[in-house]
Amino acid sequence: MGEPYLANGVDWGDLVLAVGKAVIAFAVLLVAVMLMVWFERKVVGRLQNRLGPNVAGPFGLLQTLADGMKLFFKEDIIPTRADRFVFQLAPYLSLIPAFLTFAIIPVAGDFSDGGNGSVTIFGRETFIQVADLPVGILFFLAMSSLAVYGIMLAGWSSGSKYPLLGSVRATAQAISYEAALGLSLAAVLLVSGTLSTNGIVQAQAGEGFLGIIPRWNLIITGFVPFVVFLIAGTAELNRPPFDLVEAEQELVGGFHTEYSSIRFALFFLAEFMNTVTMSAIIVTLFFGGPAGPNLGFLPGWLWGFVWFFLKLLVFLFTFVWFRATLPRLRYDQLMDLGWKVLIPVSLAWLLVLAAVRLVRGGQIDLVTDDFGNTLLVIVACFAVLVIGGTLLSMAIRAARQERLAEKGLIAVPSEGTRS
Amino acid sequence: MVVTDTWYLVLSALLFTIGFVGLLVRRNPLIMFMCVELMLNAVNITFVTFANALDDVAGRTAVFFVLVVAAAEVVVGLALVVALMRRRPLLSADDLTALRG
Amino acid sequence: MSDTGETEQAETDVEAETGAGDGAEQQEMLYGCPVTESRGQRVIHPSRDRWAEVAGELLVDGWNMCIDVTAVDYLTYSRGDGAVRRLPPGVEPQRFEVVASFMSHVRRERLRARVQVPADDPTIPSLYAIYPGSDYLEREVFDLMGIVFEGHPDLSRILMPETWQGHPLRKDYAVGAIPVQFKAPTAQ
Amino acid sequence: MTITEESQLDRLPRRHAVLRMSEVRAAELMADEGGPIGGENDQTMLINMGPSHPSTHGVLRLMLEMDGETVLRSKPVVGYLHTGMEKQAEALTYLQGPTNVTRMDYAAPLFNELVFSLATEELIGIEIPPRATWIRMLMCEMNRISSHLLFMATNGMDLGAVSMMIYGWREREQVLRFFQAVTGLRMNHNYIRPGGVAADLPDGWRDDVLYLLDMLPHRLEEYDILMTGQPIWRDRLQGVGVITADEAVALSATGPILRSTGMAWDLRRDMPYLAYPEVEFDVVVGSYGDSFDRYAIRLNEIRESMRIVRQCLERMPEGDFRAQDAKVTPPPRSRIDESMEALIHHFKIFTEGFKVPEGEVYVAVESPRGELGCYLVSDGGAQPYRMHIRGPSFVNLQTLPHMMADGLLADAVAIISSVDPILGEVDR
Amino acid sequence: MIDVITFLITGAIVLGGGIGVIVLSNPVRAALSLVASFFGVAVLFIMQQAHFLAFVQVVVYAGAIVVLFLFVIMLLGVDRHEDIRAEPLAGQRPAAGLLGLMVLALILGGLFLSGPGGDDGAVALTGTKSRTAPISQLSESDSDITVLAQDLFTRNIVAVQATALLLTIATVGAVVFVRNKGGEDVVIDDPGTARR
Amino acid sequence: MISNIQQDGLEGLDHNVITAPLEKLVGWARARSSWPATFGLACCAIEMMATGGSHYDLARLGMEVFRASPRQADVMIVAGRVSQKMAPVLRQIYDQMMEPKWVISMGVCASSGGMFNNYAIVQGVDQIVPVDVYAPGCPPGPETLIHAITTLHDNIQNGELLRRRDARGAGANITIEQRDGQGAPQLVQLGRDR
Repeated sequence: MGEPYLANGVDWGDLVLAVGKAVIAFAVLLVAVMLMVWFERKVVGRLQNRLGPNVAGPFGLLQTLADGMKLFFKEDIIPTRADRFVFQLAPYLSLIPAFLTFAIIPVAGDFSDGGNGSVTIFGRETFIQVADLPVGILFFLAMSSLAVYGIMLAGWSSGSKYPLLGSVRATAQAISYEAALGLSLAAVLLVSGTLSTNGIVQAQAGEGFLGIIPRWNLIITGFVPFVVFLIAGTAELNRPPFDLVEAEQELVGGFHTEYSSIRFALFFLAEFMNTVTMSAIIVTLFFGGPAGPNLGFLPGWLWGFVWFFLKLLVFLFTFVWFRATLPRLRYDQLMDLGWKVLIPVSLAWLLVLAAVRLVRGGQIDLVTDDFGNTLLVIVACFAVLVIGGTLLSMAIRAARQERLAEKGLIAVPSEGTRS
Repeated sequence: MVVTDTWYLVLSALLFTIGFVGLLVRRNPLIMFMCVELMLNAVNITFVTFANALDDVAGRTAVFFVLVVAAAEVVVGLALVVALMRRRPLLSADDLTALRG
Repeated sequence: MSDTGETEQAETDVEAETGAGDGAEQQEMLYGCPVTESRGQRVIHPSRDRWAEVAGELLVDGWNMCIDVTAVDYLTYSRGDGAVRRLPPGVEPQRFEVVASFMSHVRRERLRARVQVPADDPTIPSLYAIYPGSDYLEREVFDLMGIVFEGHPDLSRILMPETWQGHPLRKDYAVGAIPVQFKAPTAQ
Repeated sequence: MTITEESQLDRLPRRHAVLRMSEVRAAELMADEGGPIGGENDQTMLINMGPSHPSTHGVLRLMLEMDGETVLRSKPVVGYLHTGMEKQAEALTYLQGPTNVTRMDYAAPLFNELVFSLATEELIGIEIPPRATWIRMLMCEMNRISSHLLFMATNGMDLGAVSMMIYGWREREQVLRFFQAVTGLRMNHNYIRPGGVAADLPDGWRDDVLYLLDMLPHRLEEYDILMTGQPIWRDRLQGVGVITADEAVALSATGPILRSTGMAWDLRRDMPYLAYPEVEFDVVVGSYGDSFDRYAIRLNEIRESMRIVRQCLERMPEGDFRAQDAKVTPPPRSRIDESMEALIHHFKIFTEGFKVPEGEVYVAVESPRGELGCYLVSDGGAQPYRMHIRGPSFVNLQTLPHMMADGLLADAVAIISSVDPILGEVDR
Repeated sequence: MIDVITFLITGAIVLGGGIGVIVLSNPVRAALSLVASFFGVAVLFIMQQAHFLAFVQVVVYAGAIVVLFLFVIMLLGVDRHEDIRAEPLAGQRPAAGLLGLMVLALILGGLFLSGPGGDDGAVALTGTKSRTAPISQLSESDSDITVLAQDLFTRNIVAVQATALLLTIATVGAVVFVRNKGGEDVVIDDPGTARR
Repeated sequence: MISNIQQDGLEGLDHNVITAPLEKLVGWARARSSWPATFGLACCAIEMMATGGSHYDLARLGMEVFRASPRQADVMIVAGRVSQKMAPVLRQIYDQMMEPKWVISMGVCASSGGMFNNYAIVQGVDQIVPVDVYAPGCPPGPETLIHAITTLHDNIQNGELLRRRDARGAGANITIEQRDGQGAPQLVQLGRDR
């Protein structure tokens, strides 16, 4: 795998192609973010029986543009207590990882009939993505772990209390959910056998089960990693119900309280860019990315884009839906969810998948029957997991009791005095 | 001019020295930890360089282990620092003697 | 809002307990204080010295909630029509009057207490130690009427700015048309 | 229940949670950035929440002493909306009084007018006709519905359920349209006045009420789906801001806060006014005294209010909508065109007002937030000599430090929300 | 030529970051400088075709370790500037510098003056002498992950498990250490066990 | 030219073929994206929030983005009576807002003190901050508020407001009368020389 055009040396044409792809991707992403903001405000509006923006441009389409321009021409300030250098650096630290992650996402290409999604431009075979790194998924993990720096440093450098609380929350949240994210991702890697995003899409492209059910990782990995990834991904994005970092009711604006003007716009942009990228990653990992049937009358690679876009839209809507529906979690509940639920579950599921894979590969041979083998291993796995889970929850309960006893307030609901 | 293994090794030696000097000079336990990480990184560069030079993946395997051990070390170390600083807000490595029984 | 028969029943019980009638002749007494009726509501008139003591008795007797504490400035009461304050005999009218309302949830009754506070020494014992619920109410009275509650843990202005001068609800404080007072934010 | 204790202070195990510190001192400490604020624990910091903070319901300000995310001690600072209404009332006639007080608890303006009118009527000693009583009851229960809907909206908002905000307003808007049809105004109606109400119910009011009664139950079921049954919602509210009955009584808390602790105390039932003894309704009571109970109580009180409204609808008597007492009541509009005497009478009532016999009285009603009391002193003139309002929000705010102690910052927001203070009433 | 330029720039970042750590007085800035240094090291890894290690370096060091540093710094509120001019021990700095120079000389001398060594260490650790996985067979565009994984899970499987055990013990130890029971100190729990 | 921009923002430019359309564009953007600060005080705040509800929907005008942090807000809607205690806070929040910024005085209490001409209430918020649009009513209904907002938007788009404000010396030049026991009279100077 890897970029085909890199195989035989680099010349100017390759350079132009690479730069061109980057520029186009940046432009597309910016427009996508603009539309995403509009989409979010419109959809939230509809979910709340409102109209949403409709004055700026047709259907309010230019609302984001107006917001951006307004912010660009607004007065800027750096608080006197702020750490000037870091304060100015933080928005870019937040934006750049958001953009870079998009580079590894295959956005189009014909994957039907065993195609590898490549197209030919200037006589060069290439994928429709900025770069197909051999370790693309690791790149995604690296970038998402860097994204927290922007938020953290923004909060710290503002030099006031609410932003600082926001950044402490951001740090804890990022550390906690990175693990769950990685573990659920590992399940995908296990079944795909590659770290390249293009390879992952290719692995999901072929003939489906029973003819109609697609070979998506969603089904192959058995839903659980997807659910974990979705939750952990939402938490990584700091979107509701995990938006504690900027919880308006608690922390005014959280980490960006002191930011105004263009620097605030950059945070705003990064947040929505992250949302788009995260949706794209989910689509790539679990829903086959641009892979889909080629229905003719359009070029094959364009069909890839159509499928990709439709799938993307579903997840963008999901994130907006979360925002409109769910109350915010509390800090400790967030931590509990991450450490006591998501990480154990995704770890356990990963072990089950690995065991099943070993059986399939014939490396565990308990009974002669192949099906019987699989069943046996699965049953054994579940037995172990149930025991493990029970022990874990008992431990958690015991710890909580102890902690409450320590504080001297074992929660006994007061009966009250009825008159 | 070509970048040879020697370049990497010299760089690594310099980085190690910086970490070493920092460890001796600074009194803030957090910064001292950071210096230890610098030294570990210097060693990592050496490992990778030798892995390439000797055409053996064992060097890279070693880097992997160093990474993991560094993570473990930081977890324990920072726990120590937190426990210490809660008792006494800052901020010198000399205060670590407080941990004696 | 008239009291029911049940109320009168309770009242006689209370009198029986406290053994009323060591003060003025014909004067109904409750907890050692003269008691009057006002629009069908019972009002007791403790003296300022006995205020804390009476409040303690009230709590013991089941008046379990201090609903309200307020004060009236009777400086200009007899304006125009020459109205007279109706106070039971033995109660010396003063400029200020602290009015507290108590409630008994069990008896479903209210009781009001009016304490006379002189103008030259506007102090009165605080109820905080007995009824902690009177905390803010007493602060409000202090803020707006300038009556000092002795023993209150945090007697400070509550509604007006801390640096405000004067007590607005006093009758010698003009109601309005005050030039706008404005201080620029000192530190930003 | 016989209580023989000598001080209710002992009932407050968390009374150390009240921050006793002057604003000036706090400002000094806060200026010293992140500095320790003294005491045995120097890890804490002082945070200022408000007076312009999204979750403080207007202009409440809280000084919080925090250890990381945990609230240790706190002090509500009020007065940022102090309007001087009690002073203002001394300059206004009794007929103008409701105009003044209605701007107090702006989420439930009719209750303010009601309590002032009841106090005035008690002083004058007039009876008001049954239709006026029932209209008052109808309007007040409607107002209770709209006020609780407002609570639903803000409570949802404070916990991050942004859509709930809009849904709450959506339903409230329908109630406001009914108010507008009856009183001419969406808020601050000045509708209930001494002697009755300002105007009779308009034609077609039954249809409007029926529409509301039909619409609301479905919407309340939607709330149940969106919030009551939602696990995150329950996690956020259950066991948060617990207060016991003893504490609530000691702190003079009333209304849903008191009821959430299990004390079934509702002035409408226990010290009835208007025609409440004649209608059937239940007092909703909680059992744990936590924020969830307060939420659930308010949600179900909407349902109880709808029951009362339905009974008002069925039993609304015919007759006058204000007392036919020439002293208090202005002549009807039609008579003014015909009779010079009526014109003069009208003029006099609205300029000079009517005189009220001297005396003093305390009247209380059950507002959506608790016991709303009015202490009225008359010296026989046309203006009150002294008017004092006992605002339930004001007194209920005292419970905040006790409920917030040892909770997280997010809990503090949920607790403020569950107390549902209206700052106009707190500061008056 | 391109790789020389890249190396020089990266080397400058690595060393500059390292120097930043020891001269910047503000811990947060020192941590940022540390991140820069780590990034440089990651780029060096990429230059040596160790892609997997490069990204793991970023994820583990920049994404976890330094974040943890910053978290502790913010949590403890020790982000004030430290006075680095004051010297706790007289003559400590020159001594340290001298010692540093000696260490540098020692390393460089060891590197350039010593002859080729044997495989004894690896033999002692793994009991295997032969090279299992030559790097040179990897193609340019492929990741080194396969060969690394093979080496890890065959020759070094005992070491992997020992490391896993170490990590577990470290985590448990940290939690136990930070949770002091019944003390009068504030409980600042590990991020995983937020207090209630 | 640069100094002009630094002093007066975009309005200080000598307009030519290029900058004039640019200013129009910026005016358009500002009018369509004026985010309000959450600054509810009293009864009017309830109506302000009701205006955000589904019946009236401020979002149509791009204004559902109520910013809690004054740094990011453009319009301060002073909704309700301003007490003497609140006045310095209000002024501080106004100062924390970034230029260009606008103020809507919502309701009679904010505009003139309304029926509360007494010791506690500031008789008109324009004594503290420069007000651009006054919305009458007690409280003004959502329709009135929307009318006030669209009026403001028109003025923003035409750039009139800043010009007018400049002519008046950037806002409320008010001398504060001395009250017994209070400090010396102060001149409240608004403007860009902060």
